[in-house]
Amino acid sequence: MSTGSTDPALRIDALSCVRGDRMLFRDLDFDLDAGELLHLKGENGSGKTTLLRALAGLLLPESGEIRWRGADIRRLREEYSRHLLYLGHLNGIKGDLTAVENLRITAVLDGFRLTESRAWEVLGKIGLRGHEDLPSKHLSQGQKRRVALARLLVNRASLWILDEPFTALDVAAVQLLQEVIRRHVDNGGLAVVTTHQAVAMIGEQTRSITLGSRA
Amino acid sequence: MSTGSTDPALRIDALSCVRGDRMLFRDLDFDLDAGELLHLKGENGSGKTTLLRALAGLLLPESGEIRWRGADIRRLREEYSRHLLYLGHLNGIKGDLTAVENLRITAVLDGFRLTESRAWEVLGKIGLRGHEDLPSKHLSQGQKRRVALARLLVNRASLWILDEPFTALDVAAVQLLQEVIRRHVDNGGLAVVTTHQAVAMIGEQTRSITLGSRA
Amino acid sequence: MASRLVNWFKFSSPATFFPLARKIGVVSTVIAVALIAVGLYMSFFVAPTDYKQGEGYRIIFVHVPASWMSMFIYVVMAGWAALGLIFNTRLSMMMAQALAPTGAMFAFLSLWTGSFWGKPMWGAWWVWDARITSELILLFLYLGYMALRSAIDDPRRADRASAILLLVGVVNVPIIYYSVQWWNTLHQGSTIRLNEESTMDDTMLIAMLIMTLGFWAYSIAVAMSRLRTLILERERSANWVRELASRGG
Amino acid sequence: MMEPLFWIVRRDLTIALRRRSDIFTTLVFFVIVVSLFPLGIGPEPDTLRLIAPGIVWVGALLASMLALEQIFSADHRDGTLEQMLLTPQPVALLVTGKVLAHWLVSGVPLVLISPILGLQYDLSFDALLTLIVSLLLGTPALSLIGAIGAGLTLGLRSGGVLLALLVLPLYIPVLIFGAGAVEATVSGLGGRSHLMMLGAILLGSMVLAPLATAAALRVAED
Amino acid sequence: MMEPLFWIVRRDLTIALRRRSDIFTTLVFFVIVVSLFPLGIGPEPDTLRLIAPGIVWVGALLASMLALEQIFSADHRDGTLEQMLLTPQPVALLVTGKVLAHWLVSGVPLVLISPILGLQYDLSFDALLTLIVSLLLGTPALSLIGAIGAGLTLGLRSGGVLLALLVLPLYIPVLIFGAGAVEATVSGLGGRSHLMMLGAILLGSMVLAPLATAAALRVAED
Amino acid sequence: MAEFFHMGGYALYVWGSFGVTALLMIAEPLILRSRARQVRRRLARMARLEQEVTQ
Ligand code: HEM
Ligand SMILES: Nc1ncnc2c1ncn2[C@@H]1O[C@H](COP(=O)(O)OP(=O)(O)OP(=O)(O)O)[C@@H](O)[C@H]1O
Ligand SMILES: Nc1ncnc2c1ncn2[C@@H]1O[C@H](COP(=O)(O)OP(=O)(O)OP(=O)(O)O)[C@@H](O)[C@H]1O
Ligand SMILES: [Mg+2]
Ligand SMILES: [Mg+2]
Repeated sequence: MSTGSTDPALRIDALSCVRGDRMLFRDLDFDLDAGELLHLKGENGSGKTTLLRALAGLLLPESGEIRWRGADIRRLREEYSRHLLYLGHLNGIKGDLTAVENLRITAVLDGFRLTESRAWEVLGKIGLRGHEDLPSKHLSQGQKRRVALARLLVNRASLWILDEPFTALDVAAVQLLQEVIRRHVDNGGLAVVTTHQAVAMIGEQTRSITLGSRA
Repeated sequence: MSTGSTDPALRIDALSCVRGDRMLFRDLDFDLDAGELLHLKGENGSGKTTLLRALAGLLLPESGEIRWRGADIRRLREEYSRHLLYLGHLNGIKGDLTAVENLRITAVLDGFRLTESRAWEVLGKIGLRGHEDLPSKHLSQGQKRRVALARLLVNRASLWILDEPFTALDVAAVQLLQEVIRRHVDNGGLAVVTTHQAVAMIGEQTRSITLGSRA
Repeated sequence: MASRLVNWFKFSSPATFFPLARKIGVVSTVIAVALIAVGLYMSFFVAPTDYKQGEGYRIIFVHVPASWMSMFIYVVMAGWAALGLIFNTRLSMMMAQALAPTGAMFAFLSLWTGSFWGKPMWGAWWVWDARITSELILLFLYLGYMALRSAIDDPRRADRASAILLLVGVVNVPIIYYSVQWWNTLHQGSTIRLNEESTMDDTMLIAMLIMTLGFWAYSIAVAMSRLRTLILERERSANWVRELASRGG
Repeated sequence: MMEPLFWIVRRDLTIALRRRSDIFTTLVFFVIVVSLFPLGIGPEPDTLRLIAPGIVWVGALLASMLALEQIFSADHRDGTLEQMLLTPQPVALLVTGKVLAHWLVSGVPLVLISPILGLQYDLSFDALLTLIVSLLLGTPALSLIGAIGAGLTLGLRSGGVLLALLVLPLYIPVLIFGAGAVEATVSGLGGRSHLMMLGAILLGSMVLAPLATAAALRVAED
Repeated sequence: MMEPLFWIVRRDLTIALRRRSDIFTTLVFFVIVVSLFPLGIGPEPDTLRLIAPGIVWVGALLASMLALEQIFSADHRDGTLEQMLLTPQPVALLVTGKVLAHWLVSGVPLVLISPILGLQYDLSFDALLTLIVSLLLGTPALSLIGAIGAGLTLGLRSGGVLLALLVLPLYIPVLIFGAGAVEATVSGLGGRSHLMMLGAILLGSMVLAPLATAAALRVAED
Repeated sequence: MAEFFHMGGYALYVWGSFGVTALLMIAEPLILRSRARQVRRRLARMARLEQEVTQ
C-alpha cells in the first residue's frame, strides 16, 4: 500500500487467480525493478499464462493488486499500455498483411512511426529476408513467430511480458532472441518470460519464480 | 518403380513441393524402413511441415511419388490412413469435449474401440490426472498438446508423422514423449519427427535429413 | 491408340499450347470480325421491319446470341473442369478460368438487352418471367465461380475447388431451369410472355445465326487471349517462360 | 461402417447440446426474420396471407444457410478436420454424419416451430400441414447442398457471404417447390406433385452432395 | 488522435481490397436475397411493388449483419485484437475505425446498387431516391449497432446465429423508419420525417455504439 | 440517315442494347491486351533481375 518514491517498477501484491473451480495460485507477492528479468517457471497448467495475462491487464484477478510505479494498473489503463509489450501464445499478426505491413501498423498503434525502410531492415535482422512482402499467412510457423517478435527490436516499452517466446523458433532465432532480451534488460528494461525450453537466461539480474504444481 | 518384395516401407521418390513461387525442395529421395526414425531438420521455413503434410497425403506435391509398401499413397487412400498417425501444428482436439471424449472419438475414427476406463488410464499416464473431464478449451497450451499426444499411447499405426511434438510441453512431458517414440521405433514402427528443440533422439536407428535453406 | 493419347497429352501442356493458342486466337478474331460485320449489316439493312414491334425488335440480333452463348459457355466450362479433375491437367482448368468472364459478360448482356427490350414491349424494365429469372440465376452462378476463384490464393487449390463448384452447378442448371419454368407457369397470371415467333422471317433467322456464330468466334478469340496471359502468369517460373521473357521483353 | 457414422453424429450432438444456444439461436433467427417482414411491409392481413409461404420458406432457407456456415469451420480451425481426412473411414460417410447431426440440431427445431409462424400469417390447417411436410423434406436437402458450399469456402476469409453467393442459387429449386407446395394447397390445387419433386431433390442430394463435399474438404486442407 | 484511426481504416481497407471478392460478395448476397423473394412469393408485379420497400430493406439488413459477423472474429483469432486492447490508444477510437472501414467496404456498395433492385420491383423515381437516402443514413447505423453484437458474441462457437439474435431487435427501429420512408414516398406522403428519425438514430449510435463495443471487447478477451 | 438512327421511335432501346453490347465487346479485348502487356513487362523485369543476380 506504500506509494513512496522508492516504489519498485512492478509490484505484485497478494495476487490470486481462479479458473473454474481451480485456484491456480494464492497470495503471490513479488517485485520487479528496472534491469531485472523474471523467469517464470512451472509445469504445464500451473498458471503461467494466467499470471502473465493478469499482469498485462487482460484478465481480472480474483484478488490482489498489480501496481506499476505505485499505481494500480486497472486505473492506469492506456497509460500502463504505453509501457507494456505483451506477447502471448497467439502471434497477433494479420495473415492477409505482409510482414512489413504488420510491423508498421503495430508500431502506429503503439504510438510511434516506423518508416518502410526501417521495417525492412528490422525484418531482415530477424531472419525474414526474402519474405518481407509475402502475406504472412503463407509463412511457416516459425516465420510467423519471428514477425511477431520483430516488435521487440523496435519497441520502446520498458516492461516486456513474453509467454513462451521461443516456441517454433529454430536454433539461430532462439539465440538472437536471447540476445535481444538480455540487451533490453541490460539497458534498464524489465522482462517477465516463461519458457519450458532449456534456454540459458543467464545474467546476475535473472530471478525466477516457480508456480506450484496443480492445486 | 520396382514393386518387388524388398520394397522399403516408405519410399520417397523425386519429390518436389512448391508453395507460391517458391520451390521448397526438389527431387528429394529417401527410404524409411521398419524400426527406423527419421529426424527432419531445417531452419524455419525450410519446408518441413510441407514435406510432412505431403507424406501424410494432405497435400498434393508438385511432382514425384510417395510409396507405402510399394504402392502410391494417392491410390491407397484410406488403406494408407490405417497405418498412419499424423500430428501437426494443430492439436486436432475439440475444445468443447473433455479429454476423455476426445481420445475415445479419435480411437473410433481410427478404427478401434477404447473403453472409458482405458481412456482415463492413458490420460493419467500422460499427466492429465484431474483434468480428464474438463472441456479441453480450458486446458493450458501444454495440456492441450498432451491430450493430442495421448493418441500415441493407444494407437496401432505403424507410421508416425509428428510435426514439432515437443512444443509447449514441460520437461517431464518431453522426457515421457521421447520414451514413447523410442519404444515405438524399437518395436518395429516408423517415425518421422521434426523438432527445433535440442532433444536427444538417440539410438542407432535414428537418421536425419536436413532440408536446404530457403531457395 | 496409345500414340494418339500421348499426342493429346502433349497438347495439354501449357508450353506446347501457348503458341497454338495464338494461332487459334488470330484465326477466330478474323472470323469474328467478318461474321459480326455481316451480321450487323443484315440486322439493320436486310432484315425487314417487324409488323408488330416495329424497329424495336432488332434487339433480338444481340439478345438471342448473347443468351445462347451465356448458357453454352457454362456447359463448356463444366466440361473442361471435369477433364481437369479426371486427368489432373492444369491447362483444362485454365481453359475454364479463361472462359468465365466472357460467359458472365454475355449473361449480363442478355439481361441488359432483354430489359431494354422489355421496357418498350411490356412497359417494365423487369418482370419475373421464368426465362429471365433463370438467366439471372445463371449470372449468379458465373459470379460465384469467379468469386470463389479469387478468394483462394493458391491457383492449384482454386482450380480444384472451382471445378467442383462448376460440376455441382452444371448438375443443377437443368433442375433450376425446369423448376423456374414450373414456378412461373403455375401461377403466372399476367399476359406477358416472350413471343414465340414460329413465323420468323428467313432473313431474320439467318442474321441471328450469323451473329451467333460471330459471338462464338469472338468468345474463342477472347478466351485464347486470356488463356495466354493466364499461362504466362501461372508458369512464370518455368524455363520456357523465362526464356520467352528475356528474349521478348 | 455404421459405427463411425454413429459416433460422428453423437460427437456433434454432444457439442451442440453442451452449448445449448446453438439450437435455440437458429430457431430464434428464423422467428425473427419471419416476423421482420410485417414490420417492413405493413400489417394488411390479405397481403400477408399472400406472401406467407414465400416468406416462411425464405426465412427457413436463410436460417439453415447461416447455421451451416459453422459446420466445418470449427473442425478446420482446431485440426480435427485434417485428422478426419486421415482416418481409414470414407470421408463421404463422415460428412453424412456431420450433416445429419447438423440437421437434427438446426433443421428439426425449425420444422417444429413453423406451424406457429404459419398461424401468425393466418394460414389454414391444410396449408400448415403442407408447410411442415415440405420443410421436413426440404431442410435436409438444404443442409446437404449447403455443406458443399461450406466445404468449398472453408478457411476463406469472406466465408459467410461467399457461402451465400455459392449456395443460394443452388437452393432455388428447393425454395420454388417448397413454397409452391404451400401455395398450391392454399389455392386449392393440392401440393402433392410439388412435394414429390422435393422428395426427388432430397434423394438426389443424399447421393451426390456428400461426395462433392468430401472432395471439397480434401481441397480445403491442401 | 486521428492518426491511429486513419491507420486502422487503412489497414482494414487494405485487407479487404487485397481480396476484392469481399466487397463484391456482400453486394451479390444482397442482390440474391432480394431476388429470392419473388421466387418464393410469385411474380405478380402488383404484389411485388407493394412489398418492395420491406424486402429491399430486410435484404440490406441481413447483408449488413452477415458481413458484420467477420468484423472482429478474425482479429480475435489471430491475437491482433488482444494487442489492440493493449495499445495506448482509446479502444473506442479503434472500434470506430474498424466500423468505418467495414461500412465503406460493405455498406456503400449496397447503397449504390439499391436503385437497380428497386427497378426490378418497378419502383418510381422518387421512391428510388428515398430508398438511396434512407440506406445512406441507415446502413452506417446498422454497422455501428451490429458491432456491439459482434463484440458480445466474440469467440463463441455459434457466433453467427447468436449475433443475429442479439442484434436484430436493435435493428428493428432502423428497419421500420427505413422501409417506412420509402413506403411513405410511394404512397405520396413524403418520407422526410422518417428520414430525420433515421438521422437521429445514426447520430446516437455514433456516440454510444463504439463505447459499448469497446466494453464488450474487453469482456471477450478476459 | 436520321431516320435510321431514330429507329422508328425505339432509338433509346435499340441503341442502348447494341451500344452497350458493342462497348463491352470492344472493351474486353482492350482490357485483356493491357493486362497481357502488364504481365509481359513484369516477366521481363523478373528476367532482368535474375540476370543481374547471376552475373
Ligand atoms: C431481362 C430480360 C430478358 C432475359 C434475361 C431474356 C433471356 C433470354 C434467354 C435466356 C433466351 C434464350 C432462351 C432459349 O433459347 O430457350 C432468350 C431468347 C429470346 N428472347 Fe429473351 N430475355 C429477356 C427479355 C426479352 C424480351 C423483353 C423479349 C421480347 C419481347 C425477348 C425475346 C426473346 C426472343 C424472341 C428469344 C428467342 C426465342 C427462342 O429462340 O426460342 N426477351 N431470352
Ligand atoms: N474453467 C476451468 N475449470 C477448471 N480449471 C481450469 C479452468 N480454466 C482453466 N483451468 C486450469 O487453469 C490452468 C490454466 O493454466 P495456464 O494456461 O495459465 O497454464 P500455463 O502455466 O500457461 O501452462 P502451459 O505451460 O501449458 O502453457 C490449467 O491447469 C487449466 O486446467
Ligand atoms: N504462397 C507462398 N508464396 C511464397 N512462399 C510461400 C507460400 N506459401 C508458403 N511459402 C513458403 O513456404 C515455406 C513453408 O514452409 P513450412 O511451413 O513447410 O516450413 P517449416 O520447415 O515447417 O518451418 P517451421 O520450422 O517454421 O515450422 C515458408 O518458407 C513460406 O515462406
Ligand atoms: Mg501457457
Ligand atoms: Mg513447420
